[in-house]
Amino acid sequence: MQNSNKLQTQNNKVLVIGGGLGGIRTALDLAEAEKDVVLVDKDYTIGGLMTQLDRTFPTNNCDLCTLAPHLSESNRQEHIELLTMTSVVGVTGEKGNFTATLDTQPRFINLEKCTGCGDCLKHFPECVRFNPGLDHRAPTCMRYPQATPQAFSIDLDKCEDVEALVKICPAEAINADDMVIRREVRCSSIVLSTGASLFDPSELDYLGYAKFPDVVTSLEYERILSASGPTGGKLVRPSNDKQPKKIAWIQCIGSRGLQKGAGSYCSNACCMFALKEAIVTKERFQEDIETTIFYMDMRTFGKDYELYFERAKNEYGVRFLRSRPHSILQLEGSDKLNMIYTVDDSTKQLNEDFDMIVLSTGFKTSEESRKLAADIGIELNSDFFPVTDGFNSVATTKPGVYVAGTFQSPKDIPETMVQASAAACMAATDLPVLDVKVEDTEEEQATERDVSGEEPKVGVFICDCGDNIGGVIDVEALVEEAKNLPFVTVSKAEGHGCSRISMDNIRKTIEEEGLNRVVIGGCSPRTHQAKFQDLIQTAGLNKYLLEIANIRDQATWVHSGKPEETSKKALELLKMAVGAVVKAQPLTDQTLPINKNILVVGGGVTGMTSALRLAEQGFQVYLAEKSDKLGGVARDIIKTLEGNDVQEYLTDIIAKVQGHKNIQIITRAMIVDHSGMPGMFKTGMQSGPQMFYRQIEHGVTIIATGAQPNRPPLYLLDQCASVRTQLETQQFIFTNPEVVKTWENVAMIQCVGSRIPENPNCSRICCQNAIKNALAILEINPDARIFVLYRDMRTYGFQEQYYQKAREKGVIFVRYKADDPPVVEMAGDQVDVTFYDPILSQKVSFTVDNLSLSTGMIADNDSTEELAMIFKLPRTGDGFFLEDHVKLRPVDMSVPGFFVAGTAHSPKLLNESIAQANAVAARAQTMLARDVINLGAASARVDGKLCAACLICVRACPFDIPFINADGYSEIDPAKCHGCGMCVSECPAKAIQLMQFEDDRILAKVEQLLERISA
Amino acid sequence: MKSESRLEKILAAGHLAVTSECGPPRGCKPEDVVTKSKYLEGIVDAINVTDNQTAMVRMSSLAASVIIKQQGLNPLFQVTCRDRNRLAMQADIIGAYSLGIDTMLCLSGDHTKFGDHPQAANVHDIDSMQLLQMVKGMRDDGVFQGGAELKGAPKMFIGAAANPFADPFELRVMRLAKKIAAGADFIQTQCIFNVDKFEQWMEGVRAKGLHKKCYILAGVTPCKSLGAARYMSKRVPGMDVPKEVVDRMASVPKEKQAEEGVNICIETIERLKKVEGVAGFHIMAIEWEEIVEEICERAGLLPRPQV
Amino acid sequence: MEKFEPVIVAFCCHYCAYTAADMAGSQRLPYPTNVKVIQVPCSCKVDALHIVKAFEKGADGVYVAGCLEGDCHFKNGNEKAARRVEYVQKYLDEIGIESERLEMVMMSAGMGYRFAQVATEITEKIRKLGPSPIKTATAL
Amino acid sequence: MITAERKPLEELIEYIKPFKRILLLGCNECVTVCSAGGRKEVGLLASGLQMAMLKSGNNIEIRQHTLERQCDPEYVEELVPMINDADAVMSMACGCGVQEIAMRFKDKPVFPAVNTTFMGASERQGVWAERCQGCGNCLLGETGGICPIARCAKQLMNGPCGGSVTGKCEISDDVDCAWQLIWDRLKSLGLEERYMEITPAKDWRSGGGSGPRKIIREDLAE
Repeated sequence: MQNSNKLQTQNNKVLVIGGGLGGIRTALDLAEAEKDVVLVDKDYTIGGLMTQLDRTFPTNNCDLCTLAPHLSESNRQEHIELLTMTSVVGVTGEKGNFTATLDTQPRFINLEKCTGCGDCLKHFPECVRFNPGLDHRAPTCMRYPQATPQAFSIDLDKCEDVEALVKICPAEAINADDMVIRREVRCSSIVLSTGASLFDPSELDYLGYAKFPDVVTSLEYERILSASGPTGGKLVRPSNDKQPKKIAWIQCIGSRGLQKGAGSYCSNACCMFALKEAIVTKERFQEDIETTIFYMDMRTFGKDYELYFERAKNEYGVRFLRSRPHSILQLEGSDKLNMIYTVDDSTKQLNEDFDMIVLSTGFKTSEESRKLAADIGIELNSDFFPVTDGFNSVATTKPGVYVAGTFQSPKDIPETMVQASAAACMAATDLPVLDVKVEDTEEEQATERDVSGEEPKVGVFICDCGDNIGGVIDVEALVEEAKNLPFVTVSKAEGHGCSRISMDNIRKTIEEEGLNRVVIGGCSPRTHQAKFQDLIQTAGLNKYLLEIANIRDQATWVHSGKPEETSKKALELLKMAVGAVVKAQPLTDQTLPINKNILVVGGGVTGMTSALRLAEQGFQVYLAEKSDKLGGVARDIIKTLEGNDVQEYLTDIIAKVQGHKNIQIITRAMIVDHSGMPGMFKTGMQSGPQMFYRQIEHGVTIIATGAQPNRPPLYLLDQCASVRTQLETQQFIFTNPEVVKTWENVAMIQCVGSRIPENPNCSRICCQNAIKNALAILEINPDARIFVLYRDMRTYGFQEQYYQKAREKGVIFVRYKADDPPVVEMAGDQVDVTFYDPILSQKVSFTVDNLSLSTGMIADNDSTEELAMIFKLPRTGDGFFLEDHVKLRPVDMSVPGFFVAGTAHSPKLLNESIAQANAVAARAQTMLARDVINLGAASARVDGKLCAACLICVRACPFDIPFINADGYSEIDPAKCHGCGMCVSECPAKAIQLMQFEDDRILAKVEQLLERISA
Repeated sequence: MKSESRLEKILAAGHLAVTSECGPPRGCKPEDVVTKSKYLEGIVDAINVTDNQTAMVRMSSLAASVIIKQQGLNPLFQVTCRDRNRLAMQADIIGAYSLGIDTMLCLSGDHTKFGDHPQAANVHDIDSMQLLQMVKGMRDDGVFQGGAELKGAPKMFIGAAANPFADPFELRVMRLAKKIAAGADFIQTQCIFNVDKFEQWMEGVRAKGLHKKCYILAGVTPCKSLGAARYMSKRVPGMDVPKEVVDRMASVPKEKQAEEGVNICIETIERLKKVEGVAGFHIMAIEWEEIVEEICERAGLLPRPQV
Repeated sequence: MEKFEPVIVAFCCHYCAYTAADMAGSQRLPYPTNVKVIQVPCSCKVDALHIVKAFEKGADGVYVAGCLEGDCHFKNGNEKAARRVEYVQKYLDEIGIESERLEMVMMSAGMGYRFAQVATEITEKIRKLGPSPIKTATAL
Repeated sequence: MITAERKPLEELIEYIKPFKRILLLGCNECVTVCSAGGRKEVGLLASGLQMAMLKSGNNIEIRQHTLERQCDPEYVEELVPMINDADAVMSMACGCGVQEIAMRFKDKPVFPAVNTTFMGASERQGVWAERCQGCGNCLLGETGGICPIARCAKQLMNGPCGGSVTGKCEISDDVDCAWQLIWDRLKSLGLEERYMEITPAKDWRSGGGSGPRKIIREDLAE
């Protein structure tokens, strides 16, 4: 692909810099929306940091299998030009017409020819880059079978006999003369997702990172836990390879301005990262291991993160100490790490031994990224992160250049994914709108031959895959033996089966011999099934009349030194495949035409932003709002923490939405019914003052119903005029500055109605709200004494700077414990606030002129419950809509065609909602770009005659798809079936079959394998 | 007076009645019945004779009652619905009365699951409520449950059990009312350790005036050991032994535990005496009959009044 | 009698175990040839009947390999499969086939080494158990 | 529905030992719904029996068939062509089905493969619980729709015994106290006073006390 001849001169593409998770997401979103992308990464394979993680929070899943398809998919997308080992050396021009200069380092392997066979690695391991990073101090790249591109890279400096190396490649893919290639790419917009580096704690002597091998960073610890890491997943101390008994984590290393060289910001993800590591450690070793986290504030502000924190505490027994460790030493003669620390607000020094200490190191931007930013000409802030628009966090100071992921600001995976999609959305707006769609993919669809009624005629084609198969077993002998298998008409050896020539031969043989079933003996169906399916389709066969016997990965690669047994096994695998393919039936992929209209439910800023983006791309949008006005909660917000004017923004966007010809606004809308399937929904609603009923047809639904300000009857709220929510406080400050001037004492109580048993989650927005209002009060009345009573200050990311500013300006922050909250009493017009001061170690009381309660947000349970019922959407325990995949699909819902954005998803700030709104617009476009949806063929089918309507499938289905229909038997909508087969194996009447994996097909394999024995 | 029962006389005269119980032997040893009942002579007004208690086979309560009667003592004949159908039960009741037994207690019976014949069928032809109704019908109307006339009616003083500690709590007073309506003349309660809860129940009982409609004998039990207290608190369904009681038992050395158990029992009786509507005590000293005298003595319940 | 070579059927879910097998392949991690993989979309697709039939046809061992707990692509198919395997194990005991011949294993897609290790361990275990009683009976 | 559970294999083997050709019959009604004797269980049992017999040196032939409903003579008639090929029939239907086969094929041994257990409902996937004992004189109208006869371990008709603790029966934590359920229902229906009515001793004649029961609908019966 590097050497592809594609024209590089058009300016209708997007340049995405950085092939980590975010970059891949951006590129995929654009490509799926039929936009051309150039994706560059300086590494020789894409995947970034994500591929080094063992498991991810908060589900503790290993996400490799979810991520993997994304990676291989990106290779298959015709709209993506992937340039690995490539860096951007310069950018000129402006929005709509950039020119980027790219340098590609030599890989010495021609990717077009390389089959990923690994012969070069086998013979020249020292000069082929493929090994996993085994040095836990230098995690480089984890290898996994889905590596993209699926090819190796040669380190020519390490190679002594270049000629021999070149010769070893059976595909003649090694090119020793490869050299740096410089090229220019023209593009309309640029997305920077270069990621961030991690803080290097080596300089901090007192932490002993450079001295003691058992002091590791959190990423290194992750690699130690990882099955693919240096220890193969065994948790051992680097110093002595023994299992540690006591592990400590120290938070905020390199963050919150705490150490030399640390960023002034909070690194956002480290608290959860440490929690996850502690939990996974506990999960594996339970009582056997002690885990302690030394922290300043636990910042678990994300969706359901607080529950994760609670679980860590209560279920797993992770110990939490609010503490700043002083130093780590190793005493003479001891193999333990000795930590000196103080706890809470006490000054007493404590001393404790640990076997391992993990430093939760924060993010920082890399020198390379900073330089790139300078080259492109975008402004960076004092912490060297790009300055972005207050209401559009992916827009940099330079029009046409966007930024996503950890290079924008420190963040976790879900937020990276959201920004990646948002950046895709924004980048697409800079592309010229193409009216005519080029239909070039369907040209050579051969007509499908009807094979029903034909006796099976199986063709067996066996690859030698160079030495991979041919070097281990006698392929010719196998071909001969295969000829004797039942129904086999043709058996042939095919060299590299996936090479163009072989594919051509196979196609011809199918046509000439009139074959109606095909077995490929070669490599994994996971990587090659689609390719061979396409092939037999061009030969006029239904693509499901194919079986692949994985004789490479499951025989010749894994039984070295036993050629005889390997040959026997290869034959058995072929037999099984032949037996199964004989039972194969032609299947049709489920496809659905797409209705390209969009229904956006909710007319707040989120809904309006999504609607506007999609309307700008030419789609018809219905914007349904249940109240009589657009704007939602934003109508009550005056300014953001950073000082941006919300009302001005709101007025502007309302005007744009109202003025757009592609947007139809429906106010006072109440959704009453819903039917159809993804791509062709019908939603009924009553609207307007008369509640007229109307039905809307649409292909995609965006849920942007928002949340509502919480208003718990606590701390005299609604009983005393001087008690206000933070939202009310802000309005009061702006409308009554003269009153604010008279205030002597002000108190603010955090976590009111949040992080309590009835509402266990953190409301995310309240800490910054308190800081925002405190600063605003001091602006008007610098003498006011402000107490903020908090549990953990969660000013994540750059909010931390405002927190520091508030401290500097004299705002007094006092921590209270959940079981000893402040007490308030009415004192005339004022309020007496009594709380425990941990520094004075006693209760103190103040009479305050204003008490602001940080009440946060809660789901609007009444309306979300009803919508969830009508749309059949899942919700979290606290009533927010649940996304499909917490990490990788944060705005997609489990029901295809549904997306969620804004505070309907969880509490969040305005600019975070806007990012989700843009992300949703990008995700929706990936669906709307197609004319039909292909749902594959692997769905469960019920035989109504056999069904006993027992409901077992209805209950067993993980996705609630089967139902008992009006005829009294179970029905499974193939468009909704996920194809797991659970219902099939549970059905007591054997009335269900999973297409492609029918019982007789699986049993045929069993029978073929064991035939000799039972006969 | 509904019967000739000594227990009824004591209660009718307004004295605090005292009953205790005696489990028949698991074998043909009438002398065991004699020994056990002798401990209670002059100490209690009636001796409950259990009917295959905890679903373990024992000498029939009818036979053991007769042996006690032969000692000149007053048996309280227990009948459960678990083992017999209405024919057998009525036959036994007539038989018992014919042998001079005039006081009985109507129970559902512990489930066979807990006994030594878990294989056995649970009869439950009728339930304890219907048993009360049946005995009352036999006594007051002189008819069998099936409607036929009795030639010579058994003039029984009819008792029933009540457990103020079981769930649903709010039903417990109503259930007592129902038993009274069905025919209960007196009630023996489950062992009381949680006096607060019992008082709460009695409040409900008094609110409905039920204490005026039947006699309520409060059940008490001395714990012989910490183990026994623990067992009752954890293992016996429907038994409410508060943590304080267990803790108190645990706070004394092993050899003093029996003594402490008796102390607790006596304190409980003293407290219960003050509860309006408590007409007497049912002291269940399971396999510890010899202690009943000391308890009665120290609780000021001796000597028993003559009626 | 020739040396006993057990026949072992491994039902592997597409998302994790089958991918782990591929991983073992690309890392060239050796394991015995006795293990034969049958691909299923999810370990929960493996019917009790498939397992029992495999034994009836003469398999010496069977294992079902799914994703790690909590990682199932289809929410909880692997946990369901594990419960089903336990159920079938009891049935095998009733039939008179050692239930150790059937096993549920879990692994992630990246665990090539574990795939090879499991295949090796199970083969060794079955080798020690000897031929399946059904195979022995049919050979008579 | 009627629920059932497969008998231990050992017992079934004893039944079929003397025979060579067995017809194993499933039923697509209740026993399918409770996963005891549908097509799937028939397959599993056939395979299990085959293997168990093989182990003891008997190679038997088992044919499988599942009827729509085994307790109706017309469906049973389907078996005529198959029955001659079989030395014996093993039925996975409930007791009614087994007897129907026995009545129809007088000279063919027939064995039950399941224990017919109770009339119940499916509480959730894989869990069935007793709900009715067919007493022939339904009193659900008086007890808030919860049956104390089928669901109280002591068949108490007038309220909970002293063993009811936090809504559970004294015999097991897995069993709900029927009277707690009844009481909760009465409360939510506002019928608390109904509890005070004493349910008199039950007439068990309708419950089988006067011998095997039969229902005859004159208008339908021929």
